[in-house]
This record gives sequence, C-alpha cells and structure tokens, in this order.
Amino acid sequence: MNTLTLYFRREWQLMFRNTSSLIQPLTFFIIIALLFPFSLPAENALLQRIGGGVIWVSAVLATLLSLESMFHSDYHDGTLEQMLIHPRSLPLAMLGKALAHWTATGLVLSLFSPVLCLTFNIPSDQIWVLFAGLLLGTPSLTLIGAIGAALTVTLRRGGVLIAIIILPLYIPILIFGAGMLTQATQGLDVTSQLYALAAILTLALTLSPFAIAGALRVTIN
Amino acid sequence: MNTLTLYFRREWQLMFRNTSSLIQPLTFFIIIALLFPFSLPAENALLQRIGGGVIWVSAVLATLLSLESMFHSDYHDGTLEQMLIHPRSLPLAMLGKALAHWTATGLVLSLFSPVLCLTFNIPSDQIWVLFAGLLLGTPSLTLIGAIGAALTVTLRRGGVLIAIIILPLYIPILIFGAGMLTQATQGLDVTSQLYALAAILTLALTLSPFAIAGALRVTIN
Amino acid sequence: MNPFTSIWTFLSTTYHRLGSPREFYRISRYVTPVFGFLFLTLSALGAYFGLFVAPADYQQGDAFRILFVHVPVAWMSLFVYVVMAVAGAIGLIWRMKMAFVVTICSAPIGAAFTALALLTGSIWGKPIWGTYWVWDARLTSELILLFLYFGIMAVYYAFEERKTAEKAAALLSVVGVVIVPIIHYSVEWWSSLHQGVTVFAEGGPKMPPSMLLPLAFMAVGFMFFYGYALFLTMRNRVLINERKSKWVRALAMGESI
Amino acid sequence: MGSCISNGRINMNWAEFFNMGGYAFEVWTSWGLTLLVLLWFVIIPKHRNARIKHEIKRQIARETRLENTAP
Amino acid sequence: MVLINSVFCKTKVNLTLMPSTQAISAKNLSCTRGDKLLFENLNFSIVSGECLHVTGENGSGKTSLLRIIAGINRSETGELVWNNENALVNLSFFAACAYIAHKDGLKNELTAIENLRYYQQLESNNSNSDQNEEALDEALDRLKILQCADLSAQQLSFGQRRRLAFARLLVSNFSLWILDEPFTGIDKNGRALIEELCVEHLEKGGVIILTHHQSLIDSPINAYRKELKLSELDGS
Amino acid sequence: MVLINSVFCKTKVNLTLMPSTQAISAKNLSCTRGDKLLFENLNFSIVSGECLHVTGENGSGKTSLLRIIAGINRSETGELVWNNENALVNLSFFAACAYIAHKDGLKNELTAIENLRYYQQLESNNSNSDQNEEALDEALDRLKILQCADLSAQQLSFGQRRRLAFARLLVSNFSLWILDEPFTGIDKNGRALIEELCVEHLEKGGVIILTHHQSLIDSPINAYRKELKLSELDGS
Ligand code: HEM
Ligand SMILES: Nc1ncnc2c1ncn2[C@@H]1O[C@H](COP(=O)(O)OP(=O)(O)OP(=O)(O)O)[C@@H](O)[C@H]1O
Ligand SMILES: Nc1ncnc2c1ncn2[C@@H]1O[C@H](COP(=O)(O)OP(=O)(O)OP(=O)(O)O)[C@@H](O)[C@H]1O
Ligand SMILES: [Mg+2]
Ligand SMILES: [Mg+2]
Repeated sequence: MNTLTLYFRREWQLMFRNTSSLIQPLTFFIIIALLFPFSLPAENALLQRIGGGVIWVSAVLATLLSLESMFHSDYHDGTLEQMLIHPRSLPLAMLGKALAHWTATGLVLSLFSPVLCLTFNIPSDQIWVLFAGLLLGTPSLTLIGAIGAALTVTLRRGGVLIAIIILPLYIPILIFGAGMLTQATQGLDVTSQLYALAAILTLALTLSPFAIAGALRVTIN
Repeated sequence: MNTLTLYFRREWQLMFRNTSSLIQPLTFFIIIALLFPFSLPAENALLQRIGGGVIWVSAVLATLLSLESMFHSDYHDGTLEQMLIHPRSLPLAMLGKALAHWTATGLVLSLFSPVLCLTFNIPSDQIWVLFAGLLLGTPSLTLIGAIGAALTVTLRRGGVLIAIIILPLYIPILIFGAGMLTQATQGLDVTSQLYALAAILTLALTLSPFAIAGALRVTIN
Repeated sequence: MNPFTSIWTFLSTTYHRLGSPREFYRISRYVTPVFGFLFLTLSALGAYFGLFVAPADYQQGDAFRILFVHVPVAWMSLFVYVVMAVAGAIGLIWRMKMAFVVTICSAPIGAAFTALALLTGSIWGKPIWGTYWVWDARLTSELILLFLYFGIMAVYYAFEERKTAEKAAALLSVVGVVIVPIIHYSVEWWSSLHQGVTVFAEGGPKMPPSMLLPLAFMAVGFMFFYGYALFLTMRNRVLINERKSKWVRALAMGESI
Repeated sequence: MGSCISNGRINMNWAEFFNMGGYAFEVWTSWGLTLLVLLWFVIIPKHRNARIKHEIKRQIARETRLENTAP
Repeated sequence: MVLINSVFCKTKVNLTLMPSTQAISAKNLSCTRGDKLLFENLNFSIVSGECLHVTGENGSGKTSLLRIIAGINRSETGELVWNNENALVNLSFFAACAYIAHKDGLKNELTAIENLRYYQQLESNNSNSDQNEEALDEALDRLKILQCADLSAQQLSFGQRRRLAFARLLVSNFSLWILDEPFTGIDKNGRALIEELCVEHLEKGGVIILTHHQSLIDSPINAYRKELKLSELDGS
Repeated sequence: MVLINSVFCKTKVNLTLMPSTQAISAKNLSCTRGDKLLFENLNFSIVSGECLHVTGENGSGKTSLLRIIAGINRSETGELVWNNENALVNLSFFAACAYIAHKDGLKNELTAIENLRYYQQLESNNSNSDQNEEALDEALDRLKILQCADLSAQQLSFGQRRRLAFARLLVSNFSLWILDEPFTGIDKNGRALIEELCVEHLEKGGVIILTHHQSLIDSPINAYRKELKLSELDGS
C-alpha cells in the first residue's frame, strides 16, 4: 500500500478506536470558545466584536492541545523506532499522519465554526469569511505544530514546551486569519489574506514533512 | 518524613530536573494571553475591557495544559502502582503532589499576572483584584483538575478528555474570578466573590485529595 | 412484627433483588409498563389542561404554554443528575452493580432533558427577551450541565474495561453534582434575565392554580417518563453486560426467566 | 367539537387553537421537540432490545456450530 | 483448576532476627479479566522462610494474582489473610509488602541514587541521614551498580534498571517480597546475586512470592520453594 | 577489548529458498554513551545461516550495539557493510532488517491482529488480502496467541505481548533479525517455539543477531551460533 495512505489509514484507525477521540478536539474547541462569555462582561456588542478572534484563538489552542499526544504513544511503545528503521519514506509517512490528524481536528472544527459564530451573533456574511480562513489555515497549524510535537516527544511535560516552540510560528497564520475578519467587518476585500494563507499552506505542505522527519531523527536516540 | 512534604519535595525535585518545566506554564500563560492582541482589532479600549477575562482564561488553559502530564509518567513507569500499595495515606500524597504542582503553575502565574495586566493597560487598583482572585482561584483549579488527570491517566489522548471533564467544573471559579474584575471596573465591592472563591478552595482542599485517590484506584488495574 | 421491622425487611429484600441484574430484569418487566401508563395518563391530562383549559397569560399571551414543557424538562435535567450522582455514590461505596447501570443509563436521558430545556428555553426567550441566547448565569450553567453529561458519557466510552468505565463515570458524576445547586441558585446569586423562583417560592407558588395544576401533572408525568425510559435502557444494558451468563442466553433462546 | 368549553377559553375554534395567539411557531416547536425526544427514548431502546437478543442468539448458534465441528 | 505441588523442603527461620513469624494465606481467590475467568477458588498459605513460586503459561494469570496479593487489584471473592488478619483492612500488611514488576517505578529524570533515596524515605523512620546515605550506597554496591549511582535512570541499561528496582528491597524493611519475573534482563552474575539476596531474606524469616518461567531446581531458592501452578481453565 | 570466540559449527544454507547469500559485517565500530566508552574497534562478520550471539554483562553495550546495527543510532567510527555495500546508504538493508527490543512497538488501542496487520502492510507488496489475512492468523497461531487475536494489546499479558512482537517477524520477509533478549517473559514452550523459528529462519539463509544472558549451549540455535563478547573496558 502507498506510504501516505497507509499511515493516514492507520492513524484514523487509531483515532476511531479511542472512541471519543474524534469528537474531543471539537468539544475542546467549543468549550474554550465558551469560556469567554463567562469571563467577560455580558454584553452582546462586546462579544460580537471579539467573537471571530476568540474562535481563531480557540482553534489554535484546540489544535495545539491535540498535537501534544500526536507522537507520544508512538514514542513510548517503540513504533517510532520502527518507523526510523523502515525504508519507507519517513517524510511521506509523516505527511500521512499529519493529514489524518488534521481531518480529526482542523477540518471538524472548521466545519463546526459557523454554529459557534451564531452564539456570538456574528453576521452571516462574516461567517463565510471565518469559515474559509479556518479551512485554509488549520492544515498549516497541524503541519507546523507537528514539527514541535516531534521535537518534544522525548520530553516529559512536552506539552508546554511545544506551545512555546510553535505558538510564535502560528502568529502569522493568526494575523492573516483573524485579520481577514476585521477587514470583513469594515467591508474591505479579503482576497490578499486568503492568498497569504494559501501560500503558507503550500509551504507547510512541502517543507514540514521533511522538518518533522528530521526532528524525529534528532530526538530519538 | 511526613507524607505531604515527602511527595511535595519529590515533585519539586522532578520539576527542577526537567530543566525548563518550571518556566513552561508561565510562558504558556503569557503566550496565550498575547495571542489575543494579534487576533483582535487593535484598539486600546477594547483590549483593556477584555484584558482581565483574557488573563483568567489564559490561567485556566495554562493550568489545564500542565495538568495533563501530572500523572502520566508516574503511570507509565509504575510509580503509581507503588503508591497504591503503599500504606502512606494516598489522599495526603496526592495533596502534596497537587500543591507542588500548583506552586509551579498557579502560584507562578498569579505572581506574574500584574505584569501582563500592564500590557493590557488595566488600571492598578484592578490589578490587585485580579491578583488576589488568581491567588485564591488557581489552587482550586489545580486540585479539581487533578481529579480529571487521575481519571484519564490510562487513556491515550487523555489531554482532550480531561478538558471536557474538568472545564465545566472550572466555570464557577471563572465566573467568580473574572466577575470580580467586572464588578471592580464598575467600582462595586468584591468581597462576596472573594468569599466564594475561598469557599471553593476550602472545599477543593478537603475533598479533592480523596476524589483523586479514588479516581486512581478506579483507573489503575 | 412491628411496622418498622417489616418495612425494613421489605426495603432490604427489594434492595437485594434490584441489586441483582437477573432479578432486576424480571421485576422491571412488570414495573416498566406501569411507569409508561402513569406517564401517558398524567401527561395527557397535563397537556389537556395546559393547552385547552388554562387561560392565556395577560402579559405573554399564549406563549406561556411553553412553560408546561420547559419547566418540567428543566427540573428533570437537574433531578436526573442528582439521581445519577446518588446512584454513582451507592455503586462506589457499596459496590452495587446495578447502581452503576442506573448512572450510565441516566446520562443520555438527562442530556436529552437538558438539551430540551435549553432548546425550549431559547425558543421561549425569543418572544420574551427578544433574543435566543444571552450569556446569563442560569442559561450558561445549564449549558455546562449539558457538557457535564457529555463528559460522563465520554468517560464511560473511553475505557475499554467495563468495570473501570463504570466506576470512572460514577466518580465523575459524584464530583460534578456541585453544578446542581449552582444552577438552582443562579437566579438568586447573580442578577439574571431568567425568571426567579416561582413555584417553590417562600409563601407559596406565585402562579395561578390554572397554571399550577397542569404544570404539576406534567412534572409528575415526566418523572414517570424518566423511570420508564430509564428502565427500558437499563434492561438493554443488563442484557449486554450479562450476555455471557446462562439466564441471558436462555432468555435469548425464548425461554422465560 | 367546534369549540372547547372551559372556564378560561370559551368559544375557541381549532384554527385559533393552532394559531396559539400568534405564538404557534414557538409553542408547537417546543411541544413537538419534546414529544420527539420522548418518543426517541421509547422507540430506540425497544428496537435495541430485540436486536441484542437476536445477536446473542446468533452468537450461541455460532458457538454450538464450532463445538460440533471441533473434535 | 489450581494445583499446589508442595516441593517444599526445609525452613530455617532465624528467630533472633525477625521475632514474629510472618504468614500469608489466601482463601478462595478468583479473578476475571475481560470475559475470561483466570482462576477461581485459589488457596495457598505460606509462612516465614517460605517462597511461593507461581508458575503457569503465558497468560495464565500469574501477574494478575500478584497484583491482587499486592492490593492493586481486588479479588471478586475470598480473602487474603496476613498474620491472622484480613490483609486489605490491615495497614501493617501494606507496610510489609513490596511489589517489583515489569514497570519498575523509576523516574527517568532522577539519578539512580535519588530514585533509591525516595523509596527509602517513603518507608524509613530513621532520620539519621548519614546512616541512610550509607545504606543507599551499600544497596547499590550489593547489586553492583554503584558506578551508576549518579547516572539518570534513563541512561541505565535495561539490566541496570532492573537491578536498581531490586535495590529498593534492600533499603527498606519489607517482610513480604512480591517479585514478578525478577530475573528479566539480568545477567548471570546478577542472577546469582539476587538469588543470594532472596535466600538471605528467607533465612531472616521473610516471605517471597515470585513468578519465574524457568525451573528453579538448580537455584539456591529451591530449598525454600513451594509451587503454585496456575493452569488454563476451560472456557465458561 | 572485544573478543570474538568463533563457536561457529555448521552452516546449511538452503540456496533454493533464498537465492542470494546475505552477509553483514562491521568494521571498527565504536560507541560512547555519556562519558563512557562502551566499545571501540569492534569487528564482526556473519553470513547467511549464522547467528551472532552478543554477550556481555549488564551495561556492557549490547543494546547500544544492536541499535547501531539497526541504524537507530550511529557509530562514531567505522562502517557497517551489508552485502558489500555500506549499510547506512543502502535502503535495501533497512528493508531487510527487523529489530525487536524491550519496547515492543505495539499500540495499546489496537487489537493483536490489527497491530500485526499494520506491520504486514508496511512491508508487503502482496495485495491479495485473503492471503494476507491468512498469513496473520498463521503467525498468531504459530506463536500460540490466536485466541488473543481480538484482544487489545493492552489486555495481553507480558508474555503474550512479547510473542505478538515476535509474530511480526513471520508476516514479513526480513532476512536480518536483530533480537534484544527475545526470550524475556516467555514461558518454556514459547521459548522452544521461538528457537525453532530462529532455526527455520537460519536454515532458509537468514541472519540473526541476538543478545541473551543465559547460555545457548543447550539450545538448537547453538549449532549456528557465533559469539561476540563485549567485555568491560577499563576507564579511559
Ligand atoms: C435557554 C434558555 C433557558 C434555560 C436554559 C432555562 C433553564 C431553566 C432551568 C434549569 C430551570 C429549573 C430551575 C430550578 O429548578 O432551579 C428553569 C425554570 C424555569 N424557567 Fe427557564 N430557562 C430558559 C429560558 C426561560 C424563559 C425564556 C422563560 C420565560 C420567561 C423561562 C421560565 C422559567 C420558569 C417560569 C421556570 C420555573 C422557575 C421555578 O419556579 O423554579 N425560562 N429554567
Ligand atoms: N541514553 C544514554 N545516555 C547515556 N548513557 C547511556 C544511555 N543509554 C545507555 N547508556 C549507558 O551505556 C551502557 C550500555 O548500555 P546498553 O543498554 O547498551 O547495555 P546492555 O549491554 O544492553 O545492558 P543490559 O544487559 O543491561 O541490557 C550502560 O552503562 C548505560 O549506562
Ligand atoms: N487489563 C486487562 N483487561 C483484560 N484482560 C486482561 C487484562 N490484563 C490481562 N488480561 C488477560 O488476563 C490473562 C492473564 O494475564 P496476566 O498478565 O495475569 O498473565 P501472566 O500469567 O502474568 O502471563 P505472562 O507469563 O505472559 O506474564 C491474559 O490472558 C490477558 O489477556
Ligand atoms: Mg506476567
Ligand atoms: Mg540491553
């Protein structure tokens, strides 16, 4: 079987096995987003203004949290060692794994984001902008985040270190993604931001599999 | 040696050994809080209004992220089994562990929060309110969160499940803690919220060690 | 024999009988339809009085008729949680198998009641408050209750081994019971858009009898519905849990037990 | 029965009844949703009960066949 | 079906060293894992100076039994009696009982001696820290890993880790050792060493419950050995 | 200092089964862990039908050597030659090489057969799924864990897990088996079984590199055995 599909399928199989792991990133996304109404003054206008930003930050954090465990069990049970020995292309395998991971996190939460927008009273024309931005941005989040996951896999408390490594790299995506929304609120054009997100995605798709593979080779010994 | 101190000290020793684990929750706290200025329209008044809420949410998420690994390595290397056998009081041991954990997360980030407040232009009289709230609230966050950590320790992807279990229980703390700030902005009295936070803390201190111990007895087998 | 002893003997035999899956399955066969019947009668009466008899509210017009589903359903969402937590505690302390089954099987029913309370509440909110949703204490804490139900189900399904899963879910339901007083007193503790305590208020219900009567019928009827649905689900769970045992096998082959 | 005769709602016909004083959508969706959910919790378990019994039966059949084929 | 073959030969309890005789017995234990009944109505009884060798094929339930004895899991039926008291309600039992399994309870981040010190502090009431440190060094030396004292546990080889896990028995005063395959990954000299330590413990009046796949006939432990054989049960 | 004792006896390479003779040799390998030089100037060379038995005390560097051979770690000096080519630049080497260590590479969440199927799919080019499934069942059956096929790996006993890890060798076509203490946790019958499988593999022209602490003199593998003894180096 093709390396990419093999790893993609295996990852899916593992996720399905852990019954609720498919709905967990989504639930996490929703819960984070809903933390804000509790901690801010209850005013509809305020919530509406910050809604888009909150949703983007929640998406980033939900991705981040789910990334942590991405290589963890592979490392502890020795699967990673076996991958390193194996002649199948490691970068391709990593790409498969990352994409599978994305479908269960980024994709799902992009699809759900419109519902969340409704609770924040975000107008429907902006919902589309947010949706498109998330769909283009979240794969980059996963791909870039996987590099951090690979670098920190051997560490206890890797979860927090991963955030430190990766969040700075997420800032550009966040700026373009959430900035798009601010633009849209003011009725401005958002295509340039969409192009920027697409460019980041292309870069991430081509380079990060190699970076992930390299990171694993460095950390596992 | 006293059970409480013994476990407290050991946890500290382990945290110090893992070089950066002491600064990680703090860094995470700062980074999450600083994600917001990037994803919201750049207006000082807006940031100032939501600053307190954002800091509280960041504290909750930083605690949550650091909780995940709380029992993980103890489980995988068999230390937990040894604790279960041991006649020393398991609840006390867990209390020691949780308190050590708090000093490295909640305490540190409460102490740092005033600095963060400055970046959000929060007036100095409100800074004290926020600081006191965090100091009273974060130990409860850790103690309650540890129950979730204990329940999910045997699971892969426990990290997200823990969030689903625990975040609902965090909401009251968040409501009181962040609500205090909203009150303070309007020049109202905040003692009743402080009492509420203290009551929650007392409850958490007395009950959650038993719940943690119970959860471990349930999941380890 | 004095009445106290006989009541005690009765209670303890019932306890031991219901504590055994097999006895539960046998007894529930007769009890379940009774619950179903009581539910149907009471809620039919409630619906009749509520929809046909009760006069329209002088402020809300006919919109207030949502009350007869919203309030019972909202009460049930809390009641089911309390039952779950109590059963969970019993299971953990006295290691009673059936108590865990009560906890696990109540979760989806409670979640449904909670979702209904949220839905009917927000539908009602549109004409009354002018919006479907506000971030108000009562509403948000009810939303948290929904998440708590989901969390308990997620925990149950996350574990491979049934015994572990049952105990973990029971423990979480016990821990989470703090949310119930928060929801109940939220209207008093925080200024809230939501209606204050109306029915069980000090100095009697602040509601005309024409409203109170159907509400009472509906509320008690829903209580029986909970018993009915719970027993139906529990019977399935018992079959699954005990599928290796002789009596379930005999049952599946069409023998009676 | 053209009208419901009762103490509060005299001379009401069915159309008025269904109109609910202009709140038809709100009232009927609330009641309807509730009814649907209640039905769900009756129908699904009953259906499942039959299926579970059927599966146990099949399992027994499979086992007896294995026993018969095995020496 | 559970057989007890008493291949038990001699007991030399040195009463001067450990005054009260220890005894552990199990009545009617049973264990189900998943759908599978591993054993039921299992009984055994050993006293000071005896070593119970639990044997059985892979998957026969040895580890499960050891975990029940150690109190990590619970038996569905029956009870465990330690010195005439129910072991599960008897704190002195858990204080007397050490369990060494495949998971070794060592922290990767801590050095060998720090790992050992933690376990010492857990048990000991001796506050003389010089004596305590002495005892640590001695234990490491007995197991021939003194040269690794300041290596972090992560850097130990598999066998060194196992030895370190074993060293824990020497720094505290357990009377019941529960050892799940103690010779795993240990070289020839190490094995002789551990056998010697076990014999010493038995001579002092201790009790050992262990699993091991190879025969112990040629081992010095054999003289104290009682065998408990777990056999495959038929389905149901 | 590194000694090679050639206790090597006979080679019966069945050339019809595996046409090209396999050979692996190491020249001048060395390994330092932390500050410690484990070995240097290590050489060996084995061909089809030979089994290299790496011996040495705990901590002498056996596992480190095996990891270097498997390409997980790198040697600071020298090179590894596989069929006359440098192994590290030779993808065919990694395709031929299987490494079974203490960490078993099994997923707790997946059932035994799913774990095995994954490793089969990794290697095989055979797309006939019926045949593949057949092979999986057969491998489990050979190792006597067919009854555990649908248990998740977490629910397996230690020995059953080890057997499952070993079963991986049977579903793919590796010519070089690198086995770090393959008999750990395995019962008597299991050990005989694994020895039998090793002999079969050697007979077919495969190569095995293994570590094991006990003597292999009484084992059927002994006939194919070459010993490589790692001895403690003096500090430097
Ligand atoms: C999404 C929106 C809503 C939610 C989640 C909600 C939730 C609840 C809950 C949980 C209760 C039970 C409280 C207790 O027993 O302590 C309740 C009771 C009640 N609700 Fe709502 N509600 C919502 C909207 C509304 C609206 C719009 C009205 C009408 C103005 C309303 C009127 C009532 C009344 C009259 C009671 C009975 C109060 C009592 O006597 O305790 N609710 N609701
Ligand atoms: N990651 C590491 N960092 C530093 N030193 C290490 C590391 N791993 C192993 N060592 C050291 O290298 C030496 C050899 O380790 P290795 O695991 O190769 O031994 P081994 O021969 O396999 O022993 P055993 O029989 O116990 O398995 C040991 O002394 C150990 O302390
Ligand atoms: N957590 C679990 N859930 C379900 N079944 C389990 C679990 N743990 C063990 N088992 C099953 O229980 C049986 C006995 O396991 P146990 O670990 O006690 O065996 P063992 O005698 O120690 O075997 P080994 O010699 O391989 O270590 C095995 O068949 C295993 O499949
Ligand atoms: Mg075992
Ligand atoms: Mg080794």
